Amino acid sequence: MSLPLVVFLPFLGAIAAPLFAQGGRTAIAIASSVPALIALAALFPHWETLAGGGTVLASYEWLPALGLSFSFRLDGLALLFALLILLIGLLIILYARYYLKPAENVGKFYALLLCFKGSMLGIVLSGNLLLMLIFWELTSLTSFLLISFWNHKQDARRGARMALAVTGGGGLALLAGILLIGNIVGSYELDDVLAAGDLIKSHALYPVALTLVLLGAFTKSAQFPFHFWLPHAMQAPTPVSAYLHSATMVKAGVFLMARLYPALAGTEQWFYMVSFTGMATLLIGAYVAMFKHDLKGLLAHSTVSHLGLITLLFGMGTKLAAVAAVFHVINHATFKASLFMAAGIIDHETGTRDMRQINGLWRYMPHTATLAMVAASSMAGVPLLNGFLSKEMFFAESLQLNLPGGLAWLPPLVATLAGIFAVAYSARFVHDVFFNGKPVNLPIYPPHEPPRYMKIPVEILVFACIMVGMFPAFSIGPLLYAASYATLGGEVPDYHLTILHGINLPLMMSVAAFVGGLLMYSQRQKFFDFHARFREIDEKAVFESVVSWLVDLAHRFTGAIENGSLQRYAMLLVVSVIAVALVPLSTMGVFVGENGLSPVDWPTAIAAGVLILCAIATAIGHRERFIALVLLSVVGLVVALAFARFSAPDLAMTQLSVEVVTIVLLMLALYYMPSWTPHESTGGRRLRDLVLALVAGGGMTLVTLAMLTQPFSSISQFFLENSKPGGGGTNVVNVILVDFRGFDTLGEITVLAIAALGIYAMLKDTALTPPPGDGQGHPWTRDAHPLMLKQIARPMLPLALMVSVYIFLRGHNLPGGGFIAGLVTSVALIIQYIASGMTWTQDRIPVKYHNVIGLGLLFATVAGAGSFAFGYPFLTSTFDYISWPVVGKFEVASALIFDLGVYLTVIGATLLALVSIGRLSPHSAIKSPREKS
Amino acid sequence: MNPFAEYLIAALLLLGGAFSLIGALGLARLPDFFTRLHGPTKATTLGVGAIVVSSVLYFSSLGEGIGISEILITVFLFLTAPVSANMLAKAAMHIGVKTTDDTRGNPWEQ
Amino acid sequence: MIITVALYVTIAMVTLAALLNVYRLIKGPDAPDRVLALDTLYINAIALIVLLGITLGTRMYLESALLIAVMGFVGTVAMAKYLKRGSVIE
Amino acid sequence: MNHWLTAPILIPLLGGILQAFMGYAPIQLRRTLAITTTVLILGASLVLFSMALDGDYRMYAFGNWQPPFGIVLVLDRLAAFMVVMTSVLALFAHIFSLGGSDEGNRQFHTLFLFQLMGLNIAFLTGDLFNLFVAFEVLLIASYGLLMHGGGTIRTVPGLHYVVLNLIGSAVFLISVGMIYSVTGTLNMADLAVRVQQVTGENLQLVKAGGMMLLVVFALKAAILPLCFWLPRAYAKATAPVAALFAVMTKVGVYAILRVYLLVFGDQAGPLANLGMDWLFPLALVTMAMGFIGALGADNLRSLVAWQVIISVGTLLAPIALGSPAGLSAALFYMLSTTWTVAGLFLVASLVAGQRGTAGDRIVTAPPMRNRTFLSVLFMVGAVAAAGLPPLSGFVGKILILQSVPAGVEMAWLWGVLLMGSFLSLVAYSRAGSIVFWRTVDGHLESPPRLTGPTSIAAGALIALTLAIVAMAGPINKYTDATAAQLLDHTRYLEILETPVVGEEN
Amino acid sequence: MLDRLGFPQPWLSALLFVTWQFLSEGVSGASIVMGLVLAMVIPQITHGFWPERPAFVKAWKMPAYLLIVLKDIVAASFSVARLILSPRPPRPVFVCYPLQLEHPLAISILASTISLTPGTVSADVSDDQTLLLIHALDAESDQEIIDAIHQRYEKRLMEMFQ
Amino acid sequence: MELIFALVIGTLTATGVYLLLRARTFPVVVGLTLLSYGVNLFLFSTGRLATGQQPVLGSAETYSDPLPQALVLTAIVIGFAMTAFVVVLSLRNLADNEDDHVDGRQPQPTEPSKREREAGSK
Ligand code: NA
Ligand code: NA
Repeated sequence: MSLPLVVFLPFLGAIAAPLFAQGGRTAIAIASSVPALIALAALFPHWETLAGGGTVLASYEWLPALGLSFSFRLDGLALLFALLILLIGLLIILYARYYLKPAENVGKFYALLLCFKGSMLGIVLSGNLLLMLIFWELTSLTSFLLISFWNHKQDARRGARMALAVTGGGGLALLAGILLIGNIVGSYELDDVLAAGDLIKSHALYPVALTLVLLGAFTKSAQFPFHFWLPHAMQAPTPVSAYLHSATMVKAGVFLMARLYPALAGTEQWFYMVSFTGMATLLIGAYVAMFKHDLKGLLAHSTVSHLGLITLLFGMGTKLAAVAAVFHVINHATFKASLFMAAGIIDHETGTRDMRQINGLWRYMPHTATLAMVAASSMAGVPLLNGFLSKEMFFAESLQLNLPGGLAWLPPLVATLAGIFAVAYSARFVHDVFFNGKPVNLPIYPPHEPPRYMKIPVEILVFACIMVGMFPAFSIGPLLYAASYATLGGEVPDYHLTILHGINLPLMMSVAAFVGGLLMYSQRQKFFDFHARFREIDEKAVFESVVSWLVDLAHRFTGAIENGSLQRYAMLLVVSVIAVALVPLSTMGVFVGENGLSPVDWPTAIAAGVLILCAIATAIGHRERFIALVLLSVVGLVVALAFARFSAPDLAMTQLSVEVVTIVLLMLALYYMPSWTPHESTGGRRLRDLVLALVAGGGMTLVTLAMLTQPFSSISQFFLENSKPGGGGTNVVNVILVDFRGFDTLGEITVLAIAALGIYAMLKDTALTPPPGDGQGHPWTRDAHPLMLKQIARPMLPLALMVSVYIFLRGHNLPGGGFIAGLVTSVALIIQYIASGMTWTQDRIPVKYHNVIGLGLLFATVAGAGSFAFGYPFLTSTFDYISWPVVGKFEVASALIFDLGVYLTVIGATLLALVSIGRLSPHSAIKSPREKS
Repeated sequence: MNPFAEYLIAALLLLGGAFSLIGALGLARLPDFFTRLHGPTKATTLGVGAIVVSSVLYFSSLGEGIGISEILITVFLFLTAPVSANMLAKAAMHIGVKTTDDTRGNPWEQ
Repeated sequence: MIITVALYVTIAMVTLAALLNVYRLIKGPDAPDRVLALDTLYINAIALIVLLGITLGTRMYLESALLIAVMGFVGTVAMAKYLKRGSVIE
Repeated sequence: MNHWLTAPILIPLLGGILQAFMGYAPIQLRRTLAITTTVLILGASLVLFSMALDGDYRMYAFGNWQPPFGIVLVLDRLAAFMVVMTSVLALFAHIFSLGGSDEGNRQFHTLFLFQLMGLNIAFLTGDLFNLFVAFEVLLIASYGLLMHGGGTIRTVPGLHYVVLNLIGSAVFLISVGMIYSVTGTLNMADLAVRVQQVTGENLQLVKAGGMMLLVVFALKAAILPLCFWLPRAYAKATAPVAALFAVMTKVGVYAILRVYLLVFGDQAGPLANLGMDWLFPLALVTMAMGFIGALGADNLRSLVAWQVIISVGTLLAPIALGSPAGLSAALFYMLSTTWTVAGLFLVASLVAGQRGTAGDRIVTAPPMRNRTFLSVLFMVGAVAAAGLPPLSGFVGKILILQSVPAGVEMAWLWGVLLMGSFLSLVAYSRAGSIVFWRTVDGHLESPPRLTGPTSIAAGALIALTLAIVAMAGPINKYTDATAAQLLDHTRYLEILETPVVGEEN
Repeated sequence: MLDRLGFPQPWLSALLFVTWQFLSEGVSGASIVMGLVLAMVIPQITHGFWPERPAFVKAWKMPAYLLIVLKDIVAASFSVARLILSPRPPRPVFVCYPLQLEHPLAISILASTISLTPGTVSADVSDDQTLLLIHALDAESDQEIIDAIHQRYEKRLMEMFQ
Repeated sequence: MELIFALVIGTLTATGVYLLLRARTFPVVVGLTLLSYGVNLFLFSTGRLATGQQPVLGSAETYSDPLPQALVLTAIVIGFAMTAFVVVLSLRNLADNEDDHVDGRQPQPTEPSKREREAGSK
């Protein structure tokens, strides 16, 4: 229980901390310390187990399918890192209390800091690789927010994004690597993975997995060539730099190498990839650090260099080197965190971090200066300080490295060179800041010592540097042992934590480094001049321009493809359909099936010819829009005739009535549209479209031919047999519509209703200016309502209504039905609108079409739901034959009520749609009465 | 079937077909829009009337009861054909469709 | 028998009539000519449907013809009104 | 017969009818009734969900006609999953609309409810032609919703959306016709049986029909090269509409799952796994296009719209591979991405509302009034959408990555998905930092406030990603079971033998 | 009285009743009941569409008029057919016919009649409803047409509508 | 006969597709209509061609397949609704963009309208 507690308490704290923001910085700092204190207390009891190389486990199921569990695992290595995170974290909290200004969003800062802390603890305490990855990416995210804490600064935003891109991207690689490892091992549990080192290393995918994991580690730990993000992350407030970029987050990559050391290390690939990366990073970081005028920039590059050192140590692959690496992790964390804090104090007190301005601070803040000088000495590797010890171990290990090809001299040389640079930049940090004349143009002058408590964290860390440096075995021995044991996954080689191992080669290297470093610093101007000959690359600007370039490229690429051309999208759709259909169709041998062709019936053939002629004429003459519509009407008419010719009276009637309404609709619309379509597409484009059209048409011809000539049997026999006994009607099509497949019809009238309501809504606020006359220059006539039309339309109404009743009532048994009847009624009313106008007609129709639609749908639904009462499913119909005197025997069918719903919906929808368009007319007096919403 | 009815039906059918054809001929070959308007309004309408009547007779003589509902077709046609003609004539006058040179009098414009 | 012959001849005549109407419809020259041709085609369609019914000996298709008679002219009226007035419903 | 199956269809139908009647009632009353309807739909969905848990198929025969003759609804785990996912999303989108985006025209709630009806029919129906009708219902409602809100910016994308879908509908009908012309049936279970018996030239007809149907579903799902209608249409839609639309592409995915696993599944002989070899590479290309589009987006809503396309590709890749683990992973991911993307649409619109003329464009603007709240929502949503830990998108992504067996497909899928994730990371961090952080001095005159409904809805949808993570275990168990059920098509066929009322012995 | 019984337009009701009997398959109890219902309901619904009651004074004269028209239609068709088939070009003419009828419905009936009968089509009615523009396919003189129309149709209609 | 019917469907598809690919809303609408005629005829013919076999019980000796007819009826109605909608949508497009061009002109700058801003933020 205590392990998850350690990880999750900071997150709880992050939620709670901002609540204390009202109480001021002190309150919130205290509140923020609580999780760490509890965590420390919770870890303490495990020390006995860990010191002996044991591990503590706590596991809870989460997502077994994924192999993801809430698995926590504490061993020496985890403990070491947890302590670093918790203890330095506490110091940072204290430090930040004074660093931040009261006006800043302190609550957010502490919340983020705690989130980060929790994530970091999560990484080190995870017993499951996937869980670790989750925390890993969380540190990327929280550090993104912390770096950009001052997000009004452009540099902060850019630095943050760069850090996120690099570390988050590396995290994705790590994810892939971990998944591969999980694939190989069959588990993500750390225990299993660590035990399966041989399996992993002998697997074919090991190089891939290793590369991916190392990509994750290298990006996080700012290894060359991914190191560039770290210096720019220094835009963060100093407590963040001190915490994340010296002690914790950047160590996550190193931690990962240590953690997976037993599983991945010990192969040639590991050796070459890790050690050479480390070597390059070590040198480059150290070299650049020398030339940074920014105090934090210097520290950042030095951090890069030290991370390279640790990486190099892990890469060497010897057990002693690994121990040295772990040791240096501790040492670097202590001296670098204190240096960052010192830098923050200086920044805080002088208002700048530029070493060309900051000079001679010894006079103003001797206390701080002393602390910083001790820490810097440790960084330089001065004896009696902790940095010296691990550096000596490093030098010693570098001598052990037997590179093939006579390159054995390379590691010691690199180590010494890096040592020289380290001494030089440490010297610069001390001399250039605290001595070297007088301050130049400090924004805050005179600087003085910071608040007392701001120095305490630095003091504690510096004290640790000294303690470890002077009494290593006593102060850090047990912890280092436990951590090393855990790292190596077994016995730790003999090593001796003493101040001095006697006069040996490593010591000589140290001496050389000191002499060389001091010499270099004294001759710094020459080096600066030399360095100044190279143009300095601003990685942030490069990153930013790369991103902009990428974004721009993506934008242009997208814009070129997704260019807003309906025709292109339609073309793609047509091409897709043709492509997928052609593949199977092209394998068909013959397109005339077993049944063969039936003899030609000449009148039908001529009608077909008329249709084909008019369709083609429509396509050719589509620019003359009115003519196109006339031709289109002929096509529609012939289609209706075809339905009649081939045994579908209901369809013929439906097609005819729809045709009429469609013509009116198109005429209504054409009024507002240009009467002529201009020439726009190029000849090539027309040719392309023609080819597509011909292929599509040819394909459909062949498909139809193949289909029509194949024998066929369908489920329809059932409908023919059950229409009368089961559905109570002899018009099978109608019975299918209102009964067998009544649910389709319900959907269909819903579509109609929605379309009408949508049209109404869409046109409500639309204003269209119609042309003043037709395309040929004739102004419109004033005669809106011709006398004859008006007079003849009126007697048409009752007659047409009667016809519609007739067609409605017979529908169940003979061709007809609600839909057609509805259209007849609609057309009868439309004639009135055309003949006598909106106002006149609307006055005489006392209903709202919305309500007619609603009523229609309601009738259909209620008719369908009536069967619920009898325990039958929705739309179960019932019918009976009733005998009344005089009237005689007649049929009553519930399906008729359903059909009535269809009838009403059709009327409401058709009229609502047409009237909505009619209302657009500037002559229309009806301007949507109560329409102001 | 009664031979008289048979002849009558056949005659009506042929009459109807002939009128439809003549109406169409008129539409095809008369010189201007207004003269062409006469074909469909009269000949074609009557042609359909004749065919419909023959249909009535045919189904009645088959003993399927008196199917007079077809008569409604003719009624509606007679009701609507003049309106169509009127509307089209008005449209043609509005547009200023050319009349044949032989035409006396002028279409007016309101 | 005589009816069958008459029927075929009639169908041929009406079909020919329809073809002539299509000729006028495509030829024009003016919009009212085309609409007139379309209107006439509709009336031919009534004839054809009735003739189909007689040929097949069924009355199932008569209502299709009736529908054209009731509604067919609406298209003509709408087109004619568009030609001279622009707005069909106002 | 269990009438509950009709509830997710009839409730919105009746609610929609009521709204159609109430066009002129006070808005408060209309809102109350509309939201009540949506809550009832959610309730009904949960009932269906609880019924589906036992892994049985439930059949509902409309008109009490024995399948394959009448239209049936079929409830299984997948259908229940889709219905619940949609209802939850709909509820929050609907709540959001109460913040004022339902004004503007009186048909909003009607269309919204009808859209839900169409969606639920699509998820529940067991009939191929009825699926067409369902598509039309939900499409026509979506057309209306897309045009909701006035202004001219939606017209052109709306027109594209409508026309392409109309072509799609035509192709749908042709495909159904081709399949019917050989098999003579429309019921999906019956089709599955009859497709196995197709031989000779007919085989090619069915194959062509099946492939064309796949194109239709691909159009709905927005797979490359049929995805270009989506970004602008979604980006321009009113917020709650765009949010609801997050589920529209999933209908295409659902249809592919349903039809191609059942009718053209492993058992379909020469027609087995029809089209799946096309689907996998297309899914990858779609994903890649989505990542590129997202990177190049110049406003937040476009970014999210491209995220929709990314999700579609991500979903279809494992579906095309067809392993049980892949299907399960896809379903898990679908749940996560649908809700997240919907939430992001809402957030983007709230952001747009507070930045004056800059809207949601990724440019500098004066600071927002509710910057912290909105930026947190955006960040959480972005993390979930980009598939970063610890949110649900990450879990879904890992499930998908894990589901692919080692091989060429794995290399491709991993490569595209992980590289793409990197691009989305860059895209989201860039967009977020510019929109939320890069501000200029100045204030909007009378900066608009957030309202309760909008904040709650956006917050809740985004928060759902956390809920999914917390419930990842049970959800994954459910999707595993769903995948298993989907692949066991013989059980589905038993609905053909289920007796109708009055014929149970 | 019929008005109070629910037949505001008795002639229309009668027409509808008869028409229904035509539509029904034979006259039966059911068709009579239904016909009565429709004859009552439909005029009620369409009532509002006649703002001015048609001044049908002598409606019983209508059938006779219709018979005449029918006869003329047949004759007209033959004469038009002859004209169409003859090689001689027609002599079309536009004639302004001075209307004596005043009722719009009566004018419309007249115009329809003219369109359906020998060689004439009603092209337009003047705004003030005093002139009817007639296009004749083939005519010697204007007055001939005017007189014929007046004698044969307009006088009869005037009787019915005065 | 089958070949002629197939040619009709092919022609309708070809002309429909050609017009769909034009750059204005009007031909697109006409193209959709032609295409839907073709589709309806195709769907109808899946029950095969029959003469005088209308599926009205008692009116013939054998009956053609009624199911495709019912499906086509549904398709016609839905097609009508869709046509109406797309016609009105092109009117809206005309109102908003002043012409009916739909082929890839960049849309107007996306200045949100006042109402949208309010709707988005309420
Ligand atoms: Na149509
Ligand atoms: Na125009």
